[in-house]
Amino acid sequence: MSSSLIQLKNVSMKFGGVTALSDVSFDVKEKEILGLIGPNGAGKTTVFNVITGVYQITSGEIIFEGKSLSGIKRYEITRRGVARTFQSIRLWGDMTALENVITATDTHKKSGLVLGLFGFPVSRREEKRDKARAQELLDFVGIGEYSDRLAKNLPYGVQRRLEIARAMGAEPKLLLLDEPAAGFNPAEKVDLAATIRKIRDAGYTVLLIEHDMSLVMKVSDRVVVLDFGQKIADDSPGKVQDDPRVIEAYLGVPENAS
Amino acid sequence: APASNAAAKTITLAFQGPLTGEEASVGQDELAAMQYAIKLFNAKNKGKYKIKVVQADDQGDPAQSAKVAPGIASNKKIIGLVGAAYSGATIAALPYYKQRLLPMISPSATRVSITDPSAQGGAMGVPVFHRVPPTDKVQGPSLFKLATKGVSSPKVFVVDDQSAYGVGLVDYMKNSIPAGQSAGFDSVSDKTTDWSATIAKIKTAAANVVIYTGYFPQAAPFFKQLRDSGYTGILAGGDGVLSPTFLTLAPASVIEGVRLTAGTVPLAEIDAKLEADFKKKMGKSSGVYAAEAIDATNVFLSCVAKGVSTREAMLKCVKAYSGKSLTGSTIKFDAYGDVAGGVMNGFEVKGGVIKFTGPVG
Amino acid sequence: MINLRDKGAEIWENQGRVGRVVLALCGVTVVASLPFLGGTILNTPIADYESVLVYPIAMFVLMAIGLNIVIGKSGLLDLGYVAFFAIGAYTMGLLGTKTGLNTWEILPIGIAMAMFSGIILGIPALKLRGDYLAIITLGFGEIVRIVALNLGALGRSEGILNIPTPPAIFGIEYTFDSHRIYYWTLLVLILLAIWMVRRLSARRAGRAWESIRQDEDAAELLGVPTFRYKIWAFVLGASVGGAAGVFYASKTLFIAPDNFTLQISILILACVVFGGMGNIWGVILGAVILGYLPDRIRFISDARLLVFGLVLVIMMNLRPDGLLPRKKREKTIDKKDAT
Amino acid sequence: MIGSFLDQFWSLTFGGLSLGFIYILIALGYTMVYGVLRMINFANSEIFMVGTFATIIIIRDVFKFTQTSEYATGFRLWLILATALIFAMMVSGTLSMIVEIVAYRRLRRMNSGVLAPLISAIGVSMVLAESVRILTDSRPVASPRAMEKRFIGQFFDAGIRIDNTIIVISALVLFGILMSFVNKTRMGKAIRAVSMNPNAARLMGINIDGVVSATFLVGGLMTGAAGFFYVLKYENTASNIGFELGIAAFTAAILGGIGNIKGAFFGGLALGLLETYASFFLGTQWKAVTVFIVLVLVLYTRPNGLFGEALTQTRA
Amino acid sequence: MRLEIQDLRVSYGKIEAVKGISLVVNQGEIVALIGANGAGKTTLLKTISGLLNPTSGSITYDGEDILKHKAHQRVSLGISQAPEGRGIFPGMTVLENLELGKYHLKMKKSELAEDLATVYELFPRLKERATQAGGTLSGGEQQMLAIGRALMAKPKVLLLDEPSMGLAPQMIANIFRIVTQINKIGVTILLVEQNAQQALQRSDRAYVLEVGNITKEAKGKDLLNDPHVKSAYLGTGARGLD
Ligand SMILES: Nc1ncnc2c1ncn2[C@@H]1O[C@H](COP(=O)(O)OP(=O)(O)OP(=O)(O)O)[C@@H](O)[C@H]1O
Ligand SMILES: Nc1ncnc2c1ncn2[C@@H]1O[C@H](COP(=O)(O)OP(=O)(O)OP(=O)(O)O)[C@@H](O)[C@H]1O
Ligand SMILES: [Mg+2]
Ligand SMILES: [Mg+2]
Repeated sequence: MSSSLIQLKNVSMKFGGVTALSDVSFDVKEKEILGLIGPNGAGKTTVFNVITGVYQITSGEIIFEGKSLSGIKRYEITRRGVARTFQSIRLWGDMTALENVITATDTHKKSGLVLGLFGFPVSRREEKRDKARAQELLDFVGIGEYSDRLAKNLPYGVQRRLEIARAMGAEPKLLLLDEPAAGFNPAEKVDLAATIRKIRDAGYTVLLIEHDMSLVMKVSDRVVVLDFGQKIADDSPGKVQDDPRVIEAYLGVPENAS
Repeated sequence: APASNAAAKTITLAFQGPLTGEEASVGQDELAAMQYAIKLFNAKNKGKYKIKVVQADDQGDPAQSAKVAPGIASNKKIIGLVGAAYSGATIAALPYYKQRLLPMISPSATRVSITDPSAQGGAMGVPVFHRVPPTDKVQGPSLFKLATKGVSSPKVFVVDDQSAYGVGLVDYMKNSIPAGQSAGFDSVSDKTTDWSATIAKIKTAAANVVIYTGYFPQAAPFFKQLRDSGYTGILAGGDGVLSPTFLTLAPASVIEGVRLTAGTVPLAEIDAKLEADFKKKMGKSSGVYAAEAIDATNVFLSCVAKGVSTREAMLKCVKAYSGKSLTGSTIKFDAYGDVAGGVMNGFEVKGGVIKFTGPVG
Repeated sequence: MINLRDKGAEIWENQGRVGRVVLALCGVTVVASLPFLGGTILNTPIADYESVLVYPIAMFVLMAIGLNIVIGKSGLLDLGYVAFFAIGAYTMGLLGTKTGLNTWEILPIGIAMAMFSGIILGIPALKLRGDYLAIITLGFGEIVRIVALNLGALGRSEGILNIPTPPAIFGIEYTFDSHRIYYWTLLVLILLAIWMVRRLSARRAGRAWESIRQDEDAAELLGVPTFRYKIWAFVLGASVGGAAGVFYASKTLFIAPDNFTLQISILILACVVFGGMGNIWGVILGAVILGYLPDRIRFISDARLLVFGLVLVIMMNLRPDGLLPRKKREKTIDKKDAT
Repeated sequence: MIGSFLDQFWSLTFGGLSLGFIYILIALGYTMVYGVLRMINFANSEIFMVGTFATIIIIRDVFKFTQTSEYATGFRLWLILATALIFAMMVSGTLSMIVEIVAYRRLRRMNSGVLAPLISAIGVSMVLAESVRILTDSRPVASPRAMEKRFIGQFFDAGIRIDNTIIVISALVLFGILMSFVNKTRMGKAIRAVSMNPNAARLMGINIDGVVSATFLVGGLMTGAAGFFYVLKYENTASNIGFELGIAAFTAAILGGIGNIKGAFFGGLALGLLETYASFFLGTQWKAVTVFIVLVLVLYTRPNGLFGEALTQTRA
Repeated sequence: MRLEIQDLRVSYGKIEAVKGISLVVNQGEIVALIGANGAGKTTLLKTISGLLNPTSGSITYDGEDILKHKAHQRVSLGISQAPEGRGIFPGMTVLENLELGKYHLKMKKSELAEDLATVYELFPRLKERATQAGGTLSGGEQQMLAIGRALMAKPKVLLLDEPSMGLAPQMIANIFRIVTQINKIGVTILLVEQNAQQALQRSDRAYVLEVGNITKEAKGKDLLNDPHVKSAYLGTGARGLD
């Protein structure tokens, strides 16, 4: 196995009386798709929130590329190579789809201000290149045709894909996807599975939260299961699926899984 | 009026002061007084002249003044300007009026520096600026004198309203306060409604004379609150307070005995019939600086009556003017535009009216 | 109502390079020749038409452009913008009367002072959101005025007198009554400001501000250094206000705290929103109209501020996004969210 | 200084308190509207101003008091006060509802964001202030004194005056009524729901227009009451008093945490006292500066004011 | 109690999202509505509940034209919706959110207890979190809250917009059970679902919506075997993923 890109070491997160994560440790290896599953309220989104610096962890440590992420500003974390999507969509509604992506692409560029004011303005050519790249990303997730539409007016499913494209725009090494398939029908999920694989093949590492088991099991290299803020399994999809604890906590007695 | 009179000579004057916005009361009152003077003049001259008044609303604001002034200055028809009401607006306008030699007579801009050759800017009003009221330099010490008159061991507390007018008065008063007679100073925004803190200071200082250098809208509530808190000493104020409206703003018991100074006298005090006539003709009672505004207008009108119809002639005529004010004192401008030998009059509120108590000398 | 903005943008987009240059030159020429139209219907009664062009119109335009960076671009509700204008003006007033420096030398100093105070104010204020920011900035605007009102060195309520006019530059002479010259100079400043804003906001910085305005958390989490951009917006806005202040003081020769009241901040804000927040052309149009209107309607004398207020109410209700709204209704879609 | 401060402490405190209670009532006008629309109602200051004039109309024109009248006593006094209070509240309450219809309603339906209504409210506020200015000949107007300003007791060195006492007690009562109205009735909940998610609120069966109107009404009633108390205490008004007091009350609302009724209460009290003490200690001219600095410090440590709840509790 | 929609058209500005739809939901039925992203399902539900106004067409409920009623009045008629995006009141506690579900019924607190108990029984997590702010709930918890809140309203017709979205597998099964259950006690249900498999199985009838038009109407179970539906909405059988 290749080395780990990010490691969570004994991470705990408490909100007043609620313990959202308790002593969670796992890592994500480079170029891997790691599925993160668990019942509602198990702490999955919280994992994303602590990685991206939305919350400061109560205890433990998060290490990204060998360096701790604690105390680092949120935008800096993104610049180091972590980008996410949001479970409840948070696009910039009054920007077009394309602009949503370009804005994230700017992340790694020199500040537009200093350059723009005192040096050359971002050159037309560079701007063109950024645009082309953003368009590529939209095409990549299959919503190229919507590039000129305002994000807020897009159908739900398109917005979800746009969230992915925007996160990819930030050129992360680690891409955090929070329920990207919510609101998709099974046929669309098949598409999405292919897209996620494509993303990995393009060199990204993916941490994927998803409730659709067939999707998770299909695309993940490995699956971590949380329950009540604790890790209860960390194994290959096949093994996890058969783990009685996981079945009990999460999957339930398999309904006629047609 | 005989509209038929085709031979009526049209003369255009201007008024500059705040006519809208927060400060409008001062300007509106002066404008009414000016128009009243014109009415009287017309009545006397039976349609020989048609006097027009251009209203230059500066909202009491120098910035507004600076854009109105060039317009007024370049309007050749205007041969005299009553105003500006405020010193700040006057200063902002002066460069334009000087350049076009528009004679101005202000009823209420009392800032010393405008006519003081030793001030920063060196009598910047010369040659166009004139004013009827005595300056802060005269009024400051007089006000102090009047306020402490007959008080055996005065302890004077002075409150200004942070306006150029109020602060100016205090500045010129300060030098004339004998050692040991000062109980303290306070500087209070002219938007103040609650005076508890100032009153507490006055009480702490055990003052027995309180002078307010500001305008009547604030003076009334201030005095009221001060009296209601149990203060029994003397209350005094300058010409900014000397308005008939002042009397309507506080219970008679509160303002009984308030001492005031001014270059002129309220219309009602000059002649109750005059005030009644004013009210009849203008639809409202006269305001602060009414007498000054009438005097200022009269200077222009008397020149008009002498046949003046250009700015040059008007300026000459104003400079040479010598006549009686409403109160009977002499109006004659010195080289800097001040009324020569301007005296301050003293007043006291007695039985709900402002009574003239003689010049403060 | 026809969508002026889109019409304009369409015409612009359909032009080639040459066409655009020609269009721009024509526009500038028309605007620059405004002072010659004093004899027409445009004339303002009582107030001097050319002075009105300088102040309030051009001055408001400049300030509105500055405030638009703060509020229109990055969504920070600043109710104390007049503070920067005041700081620029007082810098000019003090240095102009106390040192031998002239207007052109003081201009960068005034701008720097305004920017510096922008940082000082921004650091505590920009941690706050929405209306909390509004009240802090409003307070700041008042503080600047109150300090000027109470500090002897700043002339207190009497203000500062005899501020020098700018010395001749490129053979152009400035006297206090050469309104046209001032107008044209301001025009140059305005063009510079437009150029700066467009250069900055067309691309990266513009998008960053936009994203902050719409969802600050999401922006931060996608790598936008939000605090830094907000400070930048504040400081840039301040710089424009400061420049306006310096030039203003050097024009009126006399400044006093009364020139820098909260009402000015509110008026400039009204210009921005009235014209079309976020769209520089809209903002300019708003400032022109709201600067011009009170003087154009002087003939109604007593009621002119009342009418002014009515115009604000009616126009905002008819065109809530302003006269020339921020760009983009989508090409085919009107925004009318039926909700 | 300290010594004299202690001497004057209680009278300063009483002055500050009754001013504070007036702030509270105006601040409630801001806070109610803010609570439901998340908007600063810039016209509230003029609603207050109109309330002061309504009061004076009752005392001066209906009960025919003049500056030289005898003070009223007994039942007649209470009748006058009650009439004036109710009239002022009704006038301001009605005006407030009209303001909502004129300045806000259409814009709210169009989802226009917060700035357009802000400017439209500023416009309404100019219209109101200028209309009243023209109607009053640009002059201040005083209320004749209907009630003798007696001292009804002594607290340490400071006299307790009847008008201050009336203000504090009635403002407390009004506040109590408002609190229970907002907390105990469905209205309070509806207000919060509308402010957080108008569309979801409609799905709960909440009539948004009704709720918004009601909050403007209630805010206007409180602001009108403030107008009455203001006249009772200061006996003066003018077309331009709204601005300054409005800013102060709005600052109070922010200080306490805007949108929060308790916040308006403590913010108003804190501001009334702070202004009074600071004026005494540092000089009246630095009052506003002190208030500003305290405000910055409070907001720096508590970004949502003393009692404010975090407005955005949605998570990333 | 019959909800009848005739020739309904709804637009956003110039874009028409619903292009002349007619459908019927009979008393006591579960009717499913399936369709790809952007087909107009949410738009249709919002129009029924009154959040959007149609450009033309009619909606009658019990024979009465409900278009003349505003959104909040329709709630009193018995139409309740668990909206897409959940519509939680973020600053209110879970309990307050639930109480608001009963806003239109003008009930006393004590009268809430019974229904509250029912909802808590269906979603024990909500009971645990009764005092947590709605906005801090996890996605799935919010979804439970939205459904719970709609149930509190004791609707006669319940409009569910993708109720299974964001829920864990176990919970999804739970939700569909609940749907059947409340239908049994007489609540009519119009169900929008991407989880077509489940939705079709549970529904009496179903409509297929494509770009603003209804393209099919049939018994739920029949549609499960429809080749077009199979390929478009069932992903040629979920097995295709394995
Ligand atoms: N800010 C907060 N305050 C209090 N509790 C919180 C907060 N954020 C999260 N929680 C709680 O922590 C728990 C974990 O939440 P999280 O969002 O991580 O769940 P999740 O695994 O993503 O669930 P879902 O699948 O439903 O999205 C939940 O019970 C939630 O209510
Ligand atoms: N506010 C809006 N403005 C403009 N267009 C909109 C708006 N909301 C939706 N649309 C458009 O209307 C069409 C129907 O959208 P709707 O949300 O009803 O679809 P849906 O069937 O619910 O899709 P999903 O399964 O993704 O939720 C889409 O093309 C969408 O882009
Ligand atoms: Mg989650
Ligand atoms: Mg939908």
